[in-house]
Amino acid sequence: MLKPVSRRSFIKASAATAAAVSLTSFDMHSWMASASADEKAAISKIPTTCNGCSSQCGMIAYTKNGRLWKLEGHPDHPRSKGTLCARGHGYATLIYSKERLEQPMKRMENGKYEPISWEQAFKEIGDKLKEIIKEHGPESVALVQDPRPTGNVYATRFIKALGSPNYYTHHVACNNSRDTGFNHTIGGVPSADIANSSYIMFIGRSYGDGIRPSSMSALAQAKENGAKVIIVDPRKNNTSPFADQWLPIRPGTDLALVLAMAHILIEKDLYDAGFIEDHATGFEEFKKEVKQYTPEWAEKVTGIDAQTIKTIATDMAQLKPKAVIEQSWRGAFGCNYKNSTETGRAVALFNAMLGNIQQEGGYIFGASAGLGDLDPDQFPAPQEPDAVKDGEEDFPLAPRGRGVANIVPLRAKEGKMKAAFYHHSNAALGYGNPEYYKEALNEMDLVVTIDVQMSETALLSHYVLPEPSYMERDDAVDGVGGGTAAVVLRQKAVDRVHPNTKPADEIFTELAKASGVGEYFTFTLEDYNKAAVEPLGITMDELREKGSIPLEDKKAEIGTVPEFNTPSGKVEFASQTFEDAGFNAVPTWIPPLVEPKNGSYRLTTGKQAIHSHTQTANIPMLMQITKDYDLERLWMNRQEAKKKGIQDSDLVEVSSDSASSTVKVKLTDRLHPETVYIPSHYGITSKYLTTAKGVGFSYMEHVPFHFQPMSGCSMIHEVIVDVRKVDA
Amino acid sequence: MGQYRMLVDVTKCIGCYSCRVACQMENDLPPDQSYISFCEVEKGEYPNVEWVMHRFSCLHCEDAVCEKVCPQNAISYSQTGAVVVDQEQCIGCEYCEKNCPFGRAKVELCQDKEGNSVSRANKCTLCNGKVLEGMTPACASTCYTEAIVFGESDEILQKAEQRLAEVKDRYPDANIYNPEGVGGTHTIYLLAHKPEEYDLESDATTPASAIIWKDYAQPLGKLLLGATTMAVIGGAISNRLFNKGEHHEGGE
Amino acid sequence: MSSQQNRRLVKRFSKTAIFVHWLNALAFFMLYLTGLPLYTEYFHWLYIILGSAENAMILHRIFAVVFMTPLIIALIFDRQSLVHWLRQIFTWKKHDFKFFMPFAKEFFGLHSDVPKQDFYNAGEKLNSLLQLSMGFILVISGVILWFDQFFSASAVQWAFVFHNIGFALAIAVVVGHVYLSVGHPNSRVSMKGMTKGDVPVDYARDHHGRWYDELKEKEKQKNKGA
Amino acid sequence: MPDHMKQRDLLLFYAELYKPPGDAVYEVISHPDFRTELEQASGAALNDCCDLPSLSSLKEEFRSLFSSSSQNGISLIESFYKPWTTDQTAALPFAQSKGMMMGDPAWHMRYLLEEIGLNSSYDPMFYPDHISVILELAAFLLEEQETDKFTLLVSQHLNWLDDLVEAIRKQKKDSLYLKLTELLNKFVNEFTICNQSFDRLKEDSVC
Repeated sequence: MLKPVSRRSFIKASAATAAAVSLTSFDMHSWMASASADEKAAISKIPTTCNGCSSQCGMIAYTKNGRLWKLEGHPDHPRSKGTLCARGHGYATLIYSKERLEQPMKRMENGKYEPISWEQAFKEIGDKLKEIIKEHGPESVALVQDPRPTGNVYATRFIKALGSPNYYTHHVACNNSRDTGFNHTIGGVPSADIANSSYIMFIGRSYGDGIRPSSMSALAQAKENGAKVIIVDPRKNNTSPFADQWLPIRPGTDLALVLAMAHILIEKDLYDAGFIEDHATGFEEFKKEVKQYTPEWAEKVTGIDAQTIKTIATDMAQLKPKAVIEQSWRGAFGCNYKNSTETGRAVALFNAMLGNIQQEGGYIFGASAGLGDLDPDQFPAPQEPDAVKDGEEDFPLAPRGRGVANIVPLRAKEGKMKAAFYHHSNAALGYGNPEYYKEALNEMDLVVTIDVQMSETALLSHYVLPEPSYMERDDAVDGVGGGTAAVVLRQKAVDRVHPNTKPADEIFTELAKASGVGEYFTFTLEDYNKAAVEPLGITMDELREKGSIPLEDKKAEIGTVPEFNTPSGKVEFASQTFEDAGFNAVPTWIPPLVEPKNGSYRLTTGKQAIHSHTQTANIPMLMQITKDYDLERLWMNRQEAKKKGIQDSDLVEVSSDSASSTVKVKLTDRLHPETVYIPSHYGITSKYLTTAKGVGFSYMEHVPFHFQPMSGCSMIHEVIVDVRKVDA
Repeated sequence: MGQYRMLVDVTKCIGCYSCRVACQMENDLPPDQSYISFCEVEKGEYPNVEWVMHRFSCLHCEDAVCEKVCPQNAISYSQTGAVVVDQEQCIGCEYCEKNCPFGRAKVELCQDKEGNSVSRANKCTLCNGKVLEGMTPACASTCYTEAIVFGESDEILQKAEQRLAEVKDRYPDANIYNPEGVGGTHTIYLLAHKPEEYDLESDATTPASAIIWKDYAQPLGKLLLGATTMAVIGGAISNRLFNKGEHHEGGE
Repeated sequence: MSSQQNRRLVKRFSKTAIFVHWLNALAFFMLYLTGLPLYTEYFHWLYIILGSAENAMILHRIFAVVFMTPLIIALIFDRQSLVHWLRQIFTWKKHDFKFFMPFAKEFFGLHSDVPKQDFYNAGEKLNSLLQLSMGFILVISGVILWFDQFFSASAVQWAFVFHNIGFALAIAVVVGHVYLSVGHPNSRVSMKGMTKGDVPVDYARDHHGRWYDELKEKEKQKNKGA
Repeated sequence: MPDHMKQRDLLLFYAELYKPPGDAVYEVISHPDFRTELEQASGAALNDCCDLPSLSSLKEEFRSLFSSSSQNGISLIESFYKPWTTDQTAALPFAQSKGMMMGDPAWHMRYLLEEIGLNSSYDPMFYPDHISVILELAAFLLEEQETDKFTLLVSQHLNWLDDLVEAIRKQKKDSLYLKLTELLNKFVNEFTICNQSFDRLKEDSVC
């Protein structure tokens, strides 16, 4: 009988009557016509922030009748300055994508995922976590994320509350090497004042590929002012229209170039001796070391002729302090080579020799926003765990806060790491060898992924917890440091499309409760936000209205050299810390880990302007650009290809010790003959992401699971591959 | 309202595709349709190679062939200088697509008001509506390198000349692409190389065929049609008058 | 001639020839109707009759195919008539050229003397020739326009011109042709030839004198033989 | 029982059918008179296809067909099957794309529910244009004897069942869900208005 289910379980009809709605309104077409004609009344303007990449530019979302209508760059945000890149426009379409996580899921015995309720998810995860901690201690639990404002607050607090020190970030596959180098020499990572500089050298960094609108317009401005721009890159990247000169360096030898340039400054007495005198230590040791790194030596190593090196170094010295080697991100020395940390040190020190620190057109340590925090009396914070973060003993130089995230799978394989949380992180495809990750994560007792889509990491997890997209949630207040610091807010622009998703603040609060540490999570996101803006003299209402507020009283002081955040308080040309860790006190030439032999190539990778990591790959309008212009192709030097009988757009097999991939090839004269280049956003394997799946391959498949000795980075360019034509 | 122009300075383009996406946003285009296309030009051999990205959209000719050949009068000149398609008049006959000397007018599947898929001419509008409201076209306003700039006609021409002088050192073949043969265009290009490198004809003109067709053949044809019809009518009338009652057994 | 003879009929066109003619005519008019609004905006109202511009364009293509079939049908089923027709229309003699001046007078209802004509009179010959050549131009340019992806841009652009010219000339000729066969009192009889296939002997004698002579000659031969 | 109440029960049965199966719905399906009642209420015949599965295999079938946790999960949400919006002013590139969430249908449904005063009980599957919500609203309209509104709702918000049937057929030809959805589609088609305009409805409601 049909009777027993004659009840409405979704909608409750008490006091409801259909007579309240006219027949005309029931007609979708006429209702639509009137609802969309009513333009002005229904449009709201909501300032928020993008999540298309880590820059998180400010933007203004216009919504009409509760749905997204259009987007603009936020004029007051220091990174967007009124414009958005392709990702900024395109990534927002994620809101309405069907291929998102809609509900909590659990992996069953048969490997399939079954939807479960939040209650069940929290309870089971909490119980399991308590059991693991009881048995193996809190050090067997880790949390990894690509940090975003809410995660910065909640995830760090959560793992600390559990008693575990094991908090890690994605920087292991981003800029940990550079930061390791910079931190121990000049005590942090400043930003180059590009707009005012007269001579700019980019090493591996490409403003035209890894886009931040404000950086690109600063470079355009510098060019307008007549600045000279040099790009050092095995690939003539997309910044090249704004460059005067391209130095096609042999990949992995940037360190030799910078050392030789330092050699020239010393030999010709061109460095800023006054600055060194006042603000540096260990310069004599450095001088001694650098003596051997002649331009002629560097020519042999880098392939760049000695005269060019001499000219550039001399020119830069002449224009100092308005000359700068840009600090880069992942680029050539973020995480790419065995010598990346040393390159980072050398770059920082070369800039110090130009005396450009805190000078216009040089390196500027920005002001920070100085956000407030929760009142510890009202909301007690968890104690710092006693144990040392796993990996810190192995890599004592690596940035402490960020850690070495690839320790987690290593320890999992050793049986020491039992549980891991991955929040807004596709570590299994982005941080290290995916095969290794797969084996390692399968060893663990509990893997939980919190994300918006079924990433490769989610597919290795026991539990997958869905977040609403960044357009559908409020995040924690964030500070943006820089010339003028700013306070910014990501806020909900549209209602949650998938009703059964929860934002990270709620997820971590509930997880904490379920794991028995709920006492540290008695506050709400709104409580935190109020506390964060409190010392700034700004109210949340104001911030909500403006979205991004520059803090005029928090400007970088230009012209005064600060005390450096190093043990000596000075620029350390020789570092005791390095020596203590078992390395050379002064930067020394270290050759790359592997070298291509005749006919084999170094596999290099880098960004494209339309994608960010693997997260934007499934956005149809962004992926369509890739498809229209075959952007997933492998770049190969034209002459090299000729030798192998490979023609443009031929299908080639790329094989390394770790993997073999098939992809179309793009022949170009813009690439060093010793390398092949693959854009870094492709090779999605998750069947849940149908737009992205099967387009191109992931360079990570070829990268062995290994650690850069100083910073623990993934050394993603230390891969040699063979390339061979395959018949279609 | 003054006449406007857009300058695309290809020497400043980094190929970030922001203009394409911003344009799709502005014009409600689905992911696989774009008013803007791109081509890369590499000149020289490693390591002495120049790379230029060429971003290409409708040129908005002063004498637009598409406007000339459209049988529906669906294409018209806006007071801003843009050549715009009225998609409600358009029937998707592809006359514009097949006669555009730049291959820019395209007929694609679009959605009409009822949501049905229909073939319609679909091309850059130079953001006509936005410009009429005093705003800048979407592509120009999102371009952070100022490779795309928009403004009063004369200012833009001046700007182009100035930029040309600046880039001549680096690109000796640089030129302003603003073909006379179509009366000049409202999107002009500062090209780094000869137009042929970007698949453009340096002397692009209104095709002679279109002139013969629209200025001679068709008016004459209409005349002929009129003349024969008149002759027939005249014949019928004169037969009535002169041939009345004459039973024509024997004939001539 | 006796009055008996007058009422006698003589066969002029085969069944196939008639079918082919009308099929061609139908296709021509449908192509005309569906193409006209693209030719001149005064006929945009035709879209309403045809349902939509899209329908017009689809129908135009369908009838384009129909337009091309008559030749094939004739070739297969009635090669004799086809060859006869072709041979006739390409044969031009003095009497053919002398046809036009008097014809023009007659066209407007005046009396005049037209020289004896063949099976096809010079007017019909000219009509056929024009139709045949315009047909060729229309078909070739039409194919180029339809399958433009296989042709160069300029070929396609010139195809527009030729399609346009072909259209104008063809229709001008057709208007006259139709009038003469349907509207003009003196030649209305010829219509029978294209419907029933037979024409009165008188008509043959008056309008196609040379053919009539031929027929008589044949008859004589036959009679002699018998 | 009057016809419209039978139809109401039919719609409510279907509303339950498109939620993860439980005892109640299984009890209905497994009842010996189920088929007769169903056919009677819907005024159409059920295609033969398959045996009654056990409750656990029905659950598994539902999961593999409709759950978002399954790789090719079939959407039960109307917006997915229609262009996102017909609002000509929407300045979004995907405005006319299909396969997106929270499209015009969802927007309209949300409006209707709010205006009528039908509160949504919080439910993980509560998408305003989820098939079950549409069916429940349709049942409510029958209860209220709002025939015109019922006809409009059914003809405009359930006119995507052809696509749903196709999607199920593609994945599992011998599914009970296919058979039952086909029947629902037949029932819905009875109410489909040719021209989707409301003015037409006033002239002749069904064609």
